[in-house]
Amino acid sequence: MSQIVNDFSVTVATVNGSGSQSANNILMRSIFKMGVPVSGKNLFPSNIAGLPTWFSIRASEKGYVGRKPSSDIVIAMNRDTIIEDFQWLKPGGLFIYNDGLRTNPEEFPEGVRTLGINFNDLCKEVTKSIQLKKLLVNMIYVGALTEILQIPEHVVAETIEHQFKGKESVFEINKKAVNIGREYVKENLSKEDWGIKVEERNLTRDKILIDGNTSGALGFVYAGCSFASWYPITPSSSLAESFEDFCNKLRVTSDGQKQFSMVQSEDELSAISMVAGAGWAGARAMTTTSGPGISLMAETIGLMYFAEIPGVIWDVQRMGPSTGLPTRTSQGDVLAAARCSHGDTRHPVFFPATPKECFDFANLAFDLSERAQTPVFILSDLDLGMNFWMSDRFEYPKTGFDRGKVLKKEDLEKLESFARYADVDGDGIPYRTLPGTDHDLAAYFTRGTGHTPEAKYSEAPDNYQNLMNRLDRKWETIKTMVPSPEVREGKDNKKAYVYFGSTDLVVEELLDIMGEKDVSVMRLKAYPFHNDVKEFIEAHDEVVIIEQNQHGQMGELMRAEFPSLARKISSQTNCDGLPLCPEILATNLKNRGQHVN
Amino acid sequence: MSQIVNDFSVTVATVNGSGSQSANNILMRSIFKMGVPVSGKNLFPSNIAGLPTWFSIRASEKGYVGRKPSSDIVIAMNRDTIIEDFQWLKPGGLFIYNDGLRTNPEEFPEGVRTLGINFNDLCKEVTKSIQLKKLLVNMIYVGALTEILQIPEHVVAETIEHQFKGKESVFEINKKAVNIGREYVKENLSKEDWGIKVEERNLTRDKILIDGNTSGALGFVYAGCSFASWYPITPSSSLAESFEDFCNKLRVTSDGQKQFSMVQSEDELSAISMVAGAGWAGARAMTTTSGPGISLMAETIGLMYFAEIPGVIWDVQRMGPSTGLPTRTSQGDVLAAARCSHGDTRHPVFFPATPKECFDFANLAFDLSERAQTPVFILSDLDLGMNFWMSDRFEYPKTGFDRGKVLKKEDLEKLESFARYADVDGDGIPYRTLPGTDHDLAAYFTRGTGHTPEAKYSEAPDNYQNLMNRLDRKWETIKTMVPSPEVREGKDNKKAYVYFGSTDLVVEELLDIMGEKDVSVMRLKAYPFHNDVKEFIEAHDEVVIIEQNQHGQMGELMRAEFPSLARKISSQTNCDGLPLCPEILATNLKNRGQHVN
Amino acid sequence: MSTNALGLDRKSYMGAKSTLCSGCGHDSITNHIISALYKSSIDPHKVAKISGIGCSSKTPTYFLEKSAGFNSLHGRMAPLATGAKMANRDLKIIGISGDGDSASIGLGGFCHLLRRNVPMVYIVENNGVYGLTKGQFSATADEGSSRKSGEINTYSSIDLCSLAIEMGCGFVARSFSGDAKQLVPLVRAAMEYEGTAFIDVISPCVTFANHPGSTKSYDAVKERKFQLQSLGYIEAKEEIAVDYEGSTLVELHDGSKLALTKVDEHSHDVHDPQAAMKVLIEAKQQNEFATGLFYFDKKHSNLVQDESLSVKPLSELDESTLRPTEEQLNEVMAQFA
Amino acid sequence: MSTNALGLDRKSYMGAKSTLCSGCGHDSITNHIISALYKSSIDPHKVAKISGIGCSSKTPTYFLEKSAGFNSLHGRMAPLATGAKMANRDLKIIGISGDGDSASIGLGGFCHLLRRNVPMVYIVENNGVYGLTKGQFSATADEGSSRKSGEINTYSSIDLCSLAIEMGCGFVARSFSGDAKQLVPLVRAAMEYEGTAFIDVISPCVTFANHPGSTKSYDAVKERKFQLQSLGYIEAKEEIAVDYEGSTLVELHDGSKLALTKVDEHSHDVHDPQAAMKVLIEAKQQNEFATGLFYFDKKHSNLVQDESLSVKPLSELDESTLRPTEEQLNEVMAQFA
Ligand SMILES: Cc1ncc(C[n+]2csc(CCOP(=O)(O)OP(=O)(O)O)c2C)c(N)n1
Ligand SMILES: Cc1ncc(C[n+]2csc(CCOP(=O)(O)OP(=O)(O)O)c2C)c(N)n1
Ligand code: SF4
Ligand code: SF4
Ligand SMILES: [Mg+2]
Ligand SMILES: [Mg+2]
Repeated sequence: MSQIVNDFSVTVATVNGSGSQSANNILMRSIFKMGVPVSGKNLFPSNIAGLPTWFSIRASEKGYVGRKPSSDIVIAMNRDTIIEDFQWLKPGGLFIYNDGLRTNPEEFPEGVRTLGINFNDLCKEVTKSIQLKKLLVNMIYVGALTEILQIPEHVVAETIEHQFKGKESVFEINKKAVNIGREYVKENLSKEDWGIKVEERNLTRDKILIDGNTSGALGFVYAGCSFASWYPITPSSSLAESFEDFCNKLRVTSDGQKQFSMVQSEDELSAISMVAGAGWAGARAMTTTSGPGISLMAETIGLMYFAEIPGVIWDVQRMGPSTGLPTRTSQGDVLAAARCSHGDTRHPVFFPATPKECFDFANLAFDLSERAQTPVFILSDLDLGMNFWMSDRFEYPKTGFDRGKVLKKEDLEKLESFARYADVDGDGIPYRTLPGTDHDLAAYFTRGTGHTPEAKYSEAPDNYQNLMNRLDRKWETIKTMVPSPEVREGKDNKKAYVYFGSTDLVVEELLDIMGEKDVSVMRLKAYPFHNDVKEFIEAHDEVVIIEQNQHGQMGELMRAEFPSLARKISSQTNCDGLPLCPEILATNLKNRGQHVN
Repeated sequence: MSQIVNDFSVTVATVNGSGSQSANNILMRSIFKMGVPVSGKNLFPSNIAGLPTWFSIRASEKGYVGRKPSSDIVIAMNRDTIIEDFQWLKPGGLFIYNDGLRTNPEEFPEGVRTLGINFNDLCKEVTKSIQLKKLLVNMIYVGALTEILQIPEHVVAETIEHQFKGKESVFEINKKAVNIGREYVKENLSKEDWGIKVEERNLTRDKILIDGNTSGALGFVYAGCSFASWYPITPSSSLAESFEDFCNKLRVTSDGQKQFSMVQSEDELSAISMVAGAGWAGARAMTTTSGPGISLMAETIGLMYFAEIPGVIWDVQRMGPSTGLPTRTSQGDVLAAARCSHGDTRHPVFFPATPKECFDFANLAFDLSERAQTPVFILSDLDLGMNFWMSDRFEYPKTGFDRGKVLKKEDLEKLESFARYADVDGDGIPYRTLPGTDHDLAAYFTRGTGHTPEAKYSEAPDNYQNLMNRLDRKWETIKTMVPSPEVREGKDNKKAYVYFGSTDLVVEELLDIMGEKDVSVMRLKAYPFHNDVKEFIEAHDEVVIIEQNQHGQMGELMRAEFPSLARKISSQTNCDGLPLCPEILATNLKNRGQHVN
Repeated sequence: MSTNALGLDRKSYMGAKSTLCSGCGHDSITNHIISALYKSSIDPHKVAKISGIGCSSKTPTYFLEKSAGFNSLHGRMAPLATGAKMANRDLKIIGISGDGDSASIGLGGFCHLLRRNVPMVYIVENNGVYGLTKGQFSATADEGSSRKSGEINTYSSIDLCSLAIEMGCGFVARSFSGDAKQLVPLVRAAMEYEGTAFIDVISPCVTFANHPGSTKSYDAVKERKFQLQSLGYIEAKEEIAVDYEGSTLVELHDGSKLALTKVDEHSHDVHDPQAAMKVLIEAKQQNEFATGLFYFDKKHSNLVQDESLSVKPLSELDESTLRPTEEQLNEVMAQFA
Repeated sequence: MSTNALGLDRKSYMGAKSTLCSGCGHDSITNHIISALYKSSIDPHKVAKISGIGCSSKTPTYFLEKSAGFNSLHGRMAPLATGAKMANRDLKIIGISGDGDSASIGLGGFCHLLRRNVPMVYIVENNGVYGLTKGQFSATADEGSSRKSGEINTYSSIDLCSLAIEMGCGFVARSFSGDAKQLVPLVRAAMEYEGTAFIDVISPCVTFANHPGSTKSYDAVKERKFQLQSLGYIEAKEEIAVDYEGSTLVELHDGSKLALTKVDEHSHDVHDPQAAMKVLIEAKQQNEFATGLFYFDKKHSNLVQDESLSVKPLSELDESTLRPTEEQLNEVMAQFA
């Protein structure tokens, strides 16, 4: 068979709680260290231990990172799914299985290249500790695979040392396990059968391998976020937890004072209410959550909108409705975020597409939130947030914080009066003071009820209508402040694709597959829509929005916003919980009839 | 001056907590008893006592009930607002004020006909009790007014007896107060100054005078609702409370067993969760609330959608966002209801327009909710819910309950298997069993997570996509089950007005004022949109939706749903908390530029 | 094959295979619930299992396959169960929750359900952590205890039993997932109590809270646990064995009894809320787990009684009962004419 | 015109005109808060008033016009105040809530704030009803008490003071809106307490709960109320008057003291939670209102301390502090390379 170089995927089928994560990381990072672009996806169940989990690693010189429908190599470590796991294998692929699991090769499909390895037996050579065995068994398949892929021993060794930095004691035993795996393959698999290899390249220099949640967490640190309250929920918990970790490293004074505060709240209602309190009092405050949390936060988010309090809500989307699939990805909270709460509310929403944007948007979101004095959402998703992506290194922010229109004591001293909700500048955005400001003019009364420009309670009809109109004026201002879309004009104006968020990660490959590299595409970065969005749609005859939800939520927002263009706008949706697969998406787009959603 | 007959409005300016409500009722009902259509609106503050309140009564032979920008007679009982209250008076109108309040007539605007009455002095003739005086003072203005309007004494007397039925002891004292008012007017106001009168007609026979909340409550009783859980919130509390009152009269067995259950919950999250529990267990269950409650219920409503549990949520809308104006009307929860919760959820919504529809829709909503196994919203508003409207008498429901696809023990005995979420009939609606069903096939496991047709937990992608697609199929079925819109085709296809809910109460007058009686109009009764809605829009060039909210929420839903028609659809919004005023609305519609919302 | 009074074998009370971590305390509780219901010959068709969200809340799938079940929302078991019970008063409701589910997000619902005294069994499978989201502290984690990561809990912990007494609950007990002898009779008694019967079951999370710093690990529980009474369940028809001489007998609604036999020096009056509180406060101060029945109050009226609820379940009332007559409608109409 | 140590007159501590019913207990509490803060010479600029929704929650508009205020959402005062305090630890937070606001919809937030011991004053203006929505029962309505309409409350009532002790609160008191002598020193002491100081103030609703069936009417309170101690507040610099000989002195953070002088036969150790609970349970059993300071615990660490929070308020930290350096970013990047 022909040799595949730097373009393949491997799936490891195992059970969760088996400690395979660090082995998979080492595998992935070893490829990365070879200078070859790589990405990793974990498909895991919503429980803690013992159920099937699949980790897929894709290496691609072109930098493609989309999910592959099948893999070149499958490593089957889970007895319960071993037959089912053949479905992950590409025709002609190699199926490595743990034959220490009382498997019966006679049940295997015919004509498939298989390699049984008795990992359990091999592991006995490495250690006697049952605890350690459970972990090291995984390092043996790392060895087997890196041997097949012809990744030099020293690269794997370096990766191990990187991975276990600070735990020098485990270096040797891990290396030993790897080598046992390598030896086994050398002895038991004929070279011709390998077929796939990693060749050194120079494509990962200055890149990092990171997940979106860690990136967002770091972004919040550099965005000056100093207060966070959160309630644990998959797949967002790791964002909050790594924010705390980063702060503990980067935001503690030498005498131990923490320049941040983090409260694990009793529920999401309290989490967002603490954020509102902290934002009101002048801290950059955020919360992390997922769909169910957004539903629970709706009332307080409405208050923040109406009382004009900044705060950022990071939603790592998972499959809805309801509890849905906590460990599956989705873009199903677009409407829930943009229209969160009753009455006439609407909110800016950012759609980061890459780890780098996770980092950058944390900062942009706070700038917008404090400038516009309104809650701002960031919608990531499980795929972007919890999986591993190659990314450019994050850049140190070029601009300082925009803390918006805050009047300090010194400012008040120059004023004769202060009206909290007056539209002094005509942009719909009023000035605010912070509680604790040492000046008689500073104090005002915040409320979620009708209020005059002077922040007094009022039921007067004109006053209310004026207030609502000013908030609309502010909305118009916000449109000028959100990032413009990323546009690539195609060869003609007939068709265009629009997408947002993590879908970006598959678009290049998608267009390649479809042979439509010259079609116009636009990536939305934020809602409300920048004026360029409208212009782009105006310029094209038909616009298809690629969405990872059921009802074409972005399409709904767009049609509502652009009535005269609505007939052009439809959505191609996908709602099965899996990260988008470019091949499948391409087929769906081709087969697309008049199904307008 | 010319004589006005049966077409006028009166505004009583007072403070809340002053007990004027029953006086105003008697005034209103006396006109009604004269056979003249009448309506009453209370404009009250969000506190309990001591702040300005205005009650306006409108009599109209044409049956017009919209808010008038000004009144023919103003009765000013509130010292604090007496000057301001002149603004309620029509040019040429009569201003009656309490001159026992240390008012200074020199501050009054010039050229206005005024009549000072020292109500406090007059009241001394009626009673010595301070408590009673506070109430009876109001009966004196009833006397004054009924005299001016030439409503015969016996009519007022009968109304008093109707009002205080069961409290015979207070008949006489009230009548006495009324007569003192009548006498005073006779002696102090020259006949020529009266100018306005009520003449007997036959236009209220078979009609009732009722508010929407009471009507909805009665509707729920006749709809067989047997469980309600609610958390008090203006303006919905009276619906829950009168439901309980009616049940205590109509649903208690002779030995005192209550055939209903009513739990005042600790918050809205619990209220809707109790409804979900009761709906799951097989009762017709409902909750009443207003905007903030909808926000708080979002998570459970998503669960009900996804786990397919019936239940009805009655939202008496008030001004949002946030706490907004608790005592002002709005249609601002259209989107919050239709798209309540995260993930891809959507819900049927009814828009009752009259007290009669409040009664009827309670029943329709339960039929739909149980048939489709999904939560259903009813969106009333403060104007419809708490103000007094003339209505046709409610008709006894012609059809029995539709309890939907419920399999009982007997049904199960004929089956070999039961799959809770299987689409047996192809309409997207599965069969359910109730907990407690005495059969081995009956039990299934309900959850808000991904599930197979057999109600087992599943993360399988195909299964999830199939489930979402079935729910969409169900949505299509629902479209065939909602009431069709009320359509009146106009003379041409150029322009059409669309409206919903309590706006209906002003449309006839609006068209009259605009001279557009022959324009096409369509009243929406429910979401999702019935197919006739689409046809109507297709048939017209321009469609203006009249909405009592800020962002044109119904327009948003419609443009999202009908992309090819979206460019025709725009909204004329009003968002100041007051009930619609046909005059003002007419002007706004005429002045309407290209403002597309 | 042995069967119970209904002719059902123990298997009829089992459910799907557990997907919890092996060794999880919750699985033991599942087992004891199965034993209790089997022994008490409870008709599975009449039971409804309701839970919130969490590892603990998953367990209703693992027992009583023949009963209706509802794995609802995080923190909403209590109101959901309230609605279900009022809709069908004949249902025997077993509510299963976790410490996160009941003491954090569901605290309001928990307290208010107890105030109303909704007839049902309410079990919290208490491990001091959020198992399903990977081991963060819950509100029942003891002050000063630590997470696997080393982080120390500085907040006051919530004692669900003293809180339950505070809220007027009339059946308040604590047990341990590993103690079948204690838990099985408690569950059996709870099933016959005419109000909310609350049982807080310490249930170690082997994955996230079984380390030395945890006060709810198997080792910690073994070390710190003591029994207030040894428990025996006496069925209504059963004669009272001589063994129970000197024991306190707590009588339940169906005539069955829970026999409380003195252990060591412990003897508090289970009918005295103040005495129960004292036991709880002292155990806490001495860093011990008191287990057993803390408080029992038979006379307390429950929500079904308070509401004079129809004897026939609301869910079984049909149109002829639920919809008043046309005549009655006309009478109402007349009032508004 | 007399002024306090800051040179401010009493008027400087007042607010807008009340819009509550005349005679409402809440207005009296407003007055006592004004007195307390005036007497204690608290700088209004440093105070933040935070409330939920209800008649009670409206009152922050009626005092301390020069302080920032926030009439937030029904039941969310607690978390909002937590966030505000952590963002600016220099703020002296006065939280005002109602019994509906804290014992019903906000119960979870109330309990968890106490567990965390957020430094602030937490006052519940307790009338046993939802005033603003027209008099429905709240969760603090006593079992057996009735509404104006005659309806009887059958649910157990929540005693916020014993609940507060249960939740680990270290300053727990109850008073009556009409009792300036007791409430003013309590509020002054609360302002100097380094943790959550909770005061439950019985505050009759004249419009909906001042009838004979109510147990929180002016008459009922007058009849049933008793004082555990008579209270005096001694400023830090003040010498301790001879009157206080024999009184218990509770020392506050700034060195000021609350003097507790025995009234009648009452004497419980305010430092003993069990003794405090006993007082509360007994008063409840005897259908009396005990008022005074129930429990005081000075040593308890608070949330600000637990978190080792920056001495400079977070809200005052600027970019140079909040944004780590480029070099640090590069170091982090290297870990992911
Ligand atoms: C509204 C909402 N918030 C958060 C979550 C995430 N979540 C799932 S289980 C859980 C905690 C479970 O803890 P506990 O009740 O103690 O159960 P255990 O797993 O420890 O048995 C959380 C926070 C959720 N499902 N829903
Ligand atoms: C989410 C929400 N639900 C309901 C309401 C309606 N509401 C306003 S105040 C109130 C109760 C207030 O009771 P309490 O806190 O005791 O204050 P009081 O008026 O008695 O002083 C309620 C239910 C609301 N504003 N928000
Ligand atoms: S994580 Fe803990 S609570 Fe959850 S199943 Fe595993 S051991 Fe049990
Ligand atoms: S209704 Fe009651 S609580 Fe509200 S202001 Fe009036 S007296 Fe006070
Ligand atoms: Mg737990
Ligand atoms: Mg109250």
